[in-house]
Amino acid sequence: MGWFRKKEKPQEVVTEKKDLWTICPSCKAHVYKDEWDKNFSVCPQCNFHDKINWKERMDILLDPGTFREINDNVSTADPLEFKDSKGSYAEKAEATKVKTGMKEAVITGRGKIHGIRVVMAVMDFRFLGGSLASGTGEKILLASEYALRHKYPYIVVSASGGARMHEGIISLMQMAKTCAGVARLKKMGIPYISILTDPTTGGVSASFATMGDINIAEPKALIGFAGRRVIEETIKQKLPDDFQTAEYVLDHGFIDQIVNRKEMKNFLYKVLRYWKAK
Amino acid sequence: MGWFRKKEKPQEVVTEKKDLWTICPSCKAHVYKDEWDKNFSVCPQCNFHDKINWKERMDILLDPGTFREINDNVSTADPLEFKDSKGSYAEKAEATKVKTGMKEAVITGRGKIHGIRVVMAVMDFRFLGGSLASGTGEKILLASEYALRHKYPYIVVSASGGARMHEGIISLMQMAKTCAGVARLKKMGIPYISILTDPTTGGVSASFATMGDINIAEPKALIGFAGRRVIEETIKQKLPDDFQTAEYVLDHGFIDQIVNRKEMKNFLYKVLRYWKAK
Amino acid sequence: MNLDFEKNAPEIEEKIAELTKQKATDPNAKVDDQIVGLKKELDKVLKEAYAHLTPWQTVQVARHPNRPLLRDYIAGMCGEFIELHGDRCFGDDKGIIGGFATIADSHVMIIGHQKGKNLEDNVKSNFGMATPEGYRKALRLMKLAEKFKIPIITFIDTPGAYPGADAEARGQAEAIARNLTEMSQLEVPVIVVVTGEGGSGGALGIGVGDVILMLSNSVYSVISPEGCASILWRDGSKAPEAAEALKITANSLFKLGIVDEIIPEPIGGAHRDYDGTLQAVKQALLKHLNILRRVSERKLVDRRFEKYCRIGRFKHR
Amino acid sequence: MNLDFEKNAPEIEEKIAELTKQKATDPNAKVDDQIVGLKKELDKVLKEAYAHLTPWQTVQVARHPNRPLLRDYIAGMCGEFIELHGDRCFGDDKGIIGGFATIADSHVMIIGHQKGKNLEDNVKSNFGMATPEGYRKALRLMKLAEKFKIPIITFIDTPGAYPGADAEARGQAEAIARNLTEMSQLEVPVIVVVTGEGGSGGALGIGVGDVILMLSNSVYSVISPEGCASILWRDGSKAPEAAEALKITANSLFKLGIVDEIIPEPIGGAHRDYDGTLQAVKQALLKHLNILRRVSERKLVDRRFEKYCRIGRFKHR
Ligand SMILES: [Zn+2]
Ligand SMILES: [Zn+2]
Repeated sequence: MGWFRKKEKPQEVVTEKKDLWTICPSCKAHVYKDEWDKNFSVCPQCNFHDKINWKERMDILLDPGTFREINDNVSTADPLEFKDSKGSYAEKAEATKVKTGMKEAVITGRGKIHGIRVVMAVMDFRFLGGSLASGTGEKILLASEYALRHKYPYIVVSASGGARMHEGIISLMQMAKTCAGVARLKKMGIPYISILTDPTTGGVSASFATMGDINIAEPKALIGFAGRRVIEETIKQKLPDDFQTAEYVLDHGFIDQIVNRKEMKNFLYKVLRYWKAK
Repeated sequence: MGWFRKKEKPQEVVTEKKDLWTICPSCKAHVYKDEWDKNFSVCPQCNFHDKINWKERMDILLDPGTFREINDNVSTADPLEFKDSKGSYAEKAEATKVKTGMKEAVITGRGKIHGIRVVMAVMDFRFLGGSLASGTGEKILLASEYALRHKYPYIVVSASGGARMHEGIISLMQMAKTCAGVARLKKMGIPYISILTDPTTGGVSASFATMGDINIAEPKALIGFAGRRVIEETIKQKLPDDFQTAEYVLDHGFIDQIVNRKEMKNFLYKVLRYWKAK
Repeated sequence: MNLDFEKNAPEIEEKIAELTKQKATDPNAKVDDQIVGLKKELDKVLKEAYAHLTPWQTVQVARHPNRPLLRDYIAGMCGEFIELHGDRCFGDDKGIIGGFATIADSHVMIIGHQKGKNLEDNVKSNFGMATPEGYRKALRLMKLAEKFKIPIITFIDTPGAYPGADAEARGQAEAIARNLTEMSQLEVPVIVVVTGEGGSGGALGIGVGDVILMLSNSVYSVISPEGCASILWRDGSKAPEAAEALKITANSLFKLGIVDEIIPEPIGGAHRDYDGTLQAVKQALLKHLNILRRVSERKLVDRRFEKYCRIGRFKHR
Repeated sequence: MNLDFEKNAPEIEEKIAELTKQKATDPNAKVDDQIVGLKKELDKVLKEAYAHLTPWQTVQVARHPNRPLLRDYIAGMCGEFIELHGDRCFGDDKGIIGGFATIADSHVMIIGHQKGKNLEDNVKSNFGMATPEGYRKALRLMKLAEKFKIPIITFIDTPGAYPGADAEARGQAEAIARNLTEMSQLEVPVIVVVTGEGGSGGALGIGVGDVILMLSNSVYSVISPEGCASILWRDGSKAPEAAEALKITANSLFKLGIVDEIIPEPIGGAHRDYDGTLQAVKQALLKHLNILRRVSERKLVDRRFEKYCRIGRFKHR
């Protein structure tokens, strides 16, 4: 399992050489870092699925060496020249780019799953909370158009808090733009599979992420439209713990299956073999 | 209003010449028969919509003299040679035919609504409770095919307790058959308007009657799938009075509007003018 | 559950089980001949008992609690089953399940009613009575199959659609009607198998297809015999008479032109021999998949329409 | 509700009303000149006040409780309105209404958010915050319009989609996403008018169209200024700053290429002159209906797709 690069895994900052343990954020179990990594950042004790970055995701899902990035030139834009109390969006975006080595919150490309050609878009929560903005929307759309042209199935892995405020209305409109891409896949009979990981909320849940021919979620992933606090203020009531979990959303009919991370690739492979329309 | 023939109105059996009153089954008001009739068998006191026969319905909805019946040769069949404790279905059907002057529980034909050509199917509750059976299904399907061929809007007025047991599985299959006709109208862009009158339940509510591009109901009409008693036995609870009324069904999203009988023709006319696809 | 028309079959079965157990503990026990003899006798008794079932007796067999259920068929017939959940609107009914499945080399979408084997499962699935969510999930999966261009196989085994107040509120009628409408236009083959109870609109709601198959001891009816008896005979106990009059057995329905093929059950009924039943169903499905595979999309839809047009079309003057 | 930037306008209005009343009771009262003078003054004050509204002031106008609501537009603009109810699945939301309507000679489908004028109506319509049923009803009506081949006009005026637990349970996210997806493929013209608050996904859920119009004092934003301020400024009272930064006014959105045309409101805002506002909206709609009528179905869909593709497409190295 040589596909890890430690520097891309901020939740496991190695402070000292002898810091060999990861503490599970969910069950507090102490797990050997090595074991944690080999288990795809899933807690072997309680099956907690930790966030992972785009590279780790691609490595888990795609056949080794088959990933080819597309549209890697698309980067953040600053159409509003947005500034808040803490400074400018441009600076913030720049810092994020340096920190993550990414230009936007999603990486797109083609690759193979047990030999089946697919187009993949993987969101990365490290990049401004995986937020949907001009660059993100553009890449997700361009990838769906690429899938359409080549008649490859399209798979999107979401991890996002929603639309990026800093690009204002432009961010909002990416919801319509990405869905317009999905609509074209539907019309032409190209499979579109959506994988919802922790978290998939706001403008991303309310656009492409819930529109899969098949929607798959990782266990316990937070999935919902409005934020828990906003809802609690609206209904003047505490929400149950399982509210907006993948399990809750499955129960309410919006998810086809909850699939463990280590079984995800095989699941995709199995499902894609049913597509006979090519 | 010369379109009434008393003999077709069994709920107003004239026992003596001086029996000039109708007692409203709902509010018990005494209403002059003449007024009752002029008001389309709707109680002027409480707006109770009494059942009416096919001829009265056609007269209310179609321009005078425009109705031309189609497929009037289709009659009841007895594919099961059905007998129950009270005798044979064949005899029962024969008696019903004599009593109603109809051959089946629906009359179909073409006509005009303020000049707009339409195809109409009107169910008549007097004929074995307006039940859906081979002949009913056949006529409703043939009328939809007629509408399809001529590109005329199709309007069905339902009044039915559901499928007719005496024709067994053949009756059940008329649900699929009539819906197949509706599907072809949908596909070809021909408007299909469903009018649900009291009662529209069972196999009729679960087939063509709820599939209108526009579903209209008469006030207080009973509309539902399962019978009240069956449901109460299932949930071990009394149901509220308004359960399965048109108003209840409107509230639950399955009816576009509740329209008074006397406004129905104008409503249809107004709606049909929006169809520009011809 | 004992069926009285099976006569002494249960006793013979018990005796065989006893002797088999004896043999297992004492390999030298001289019981082989006796077992062979008893098995022959059992076959004879069952053959006789099942040769002339009345419609009402057939209803008892069709409802037998040990009869194979959809998950049994899937487990025995399918190389894999990828269950897919949810109607994308309100919920995930347990009374209708579905998903991708393989049968031999064929990739298909399987959808069907799922009764429970025990009370707990039956509560979850409303004893196989589906809610609107079930029918809407079914339709969603059918549309998915259509997009993926794979055949659809539906399994029918339900007392009827769930008659609850909430199911009414959420449009039980609309959900079934929508399915009838949309299924008539599906551009992939649809094979329907009635494996147990075909209960009225609740059955038909996933039962519009190109080919309708029926297990020999299953039934399919516009209304339950009990319901019909209590309305037309004004006496629920006349269900046997109603069952007879309604013509609900596979043979009657075949004669009426509703059922295209009867799948014979093993001697003594499906509940006695899962493997035999599953294999028979599997072979029938593979045969019809193979036939329908060769029909164009356009022709499938046209033929299906004509098939339903013909039902209840009689000569009139 | 008084808007502080309107300065002494309310007082002048009060005085005019007083004098008008006086004149009504005593036709000989010598007040005509005074009224004319006051009206001139009022115009001047209002013109000045509205000439340079800050974005946050614009938000106040957009949310003004006396601003015309969808039913006002319909009553004033449409020869007839045939309201159509229900999502055919679960319910009939009062937060989004719709139906057939005529505007001059045009037959159209009108769909839009409906806030309430009083508390009772607002409770019914969740203050114009739609539930999943609202979005699903909207989509059903759009599909109906597509079948009937008539243009669709949507009116946007919502603080956002309803953030209730039940709305989440029934798929608020899915309902909005479905609309975005389906609206992009509608084969009839879709004109969107933002008349008041364009609140995020709740607005966009009925806001995908060929032409986006906006009243001059309306706003449209990815998040409410208050929400943005409390997240990015960590202080809800910085809403005016957030409103500025988010570029949510008609002018800003026009410059950003999101809005195709700004409909100027009468002097002093839409809440001061219903008739002037309605007529302005009506004329703009008729103009665009006339233009879009000439575009083929195929081209409509292609152009709409390209329109949304271009939004947020910037040159990169
Ligand atoms: Zn753990
Ligand atoms: Zn009355």
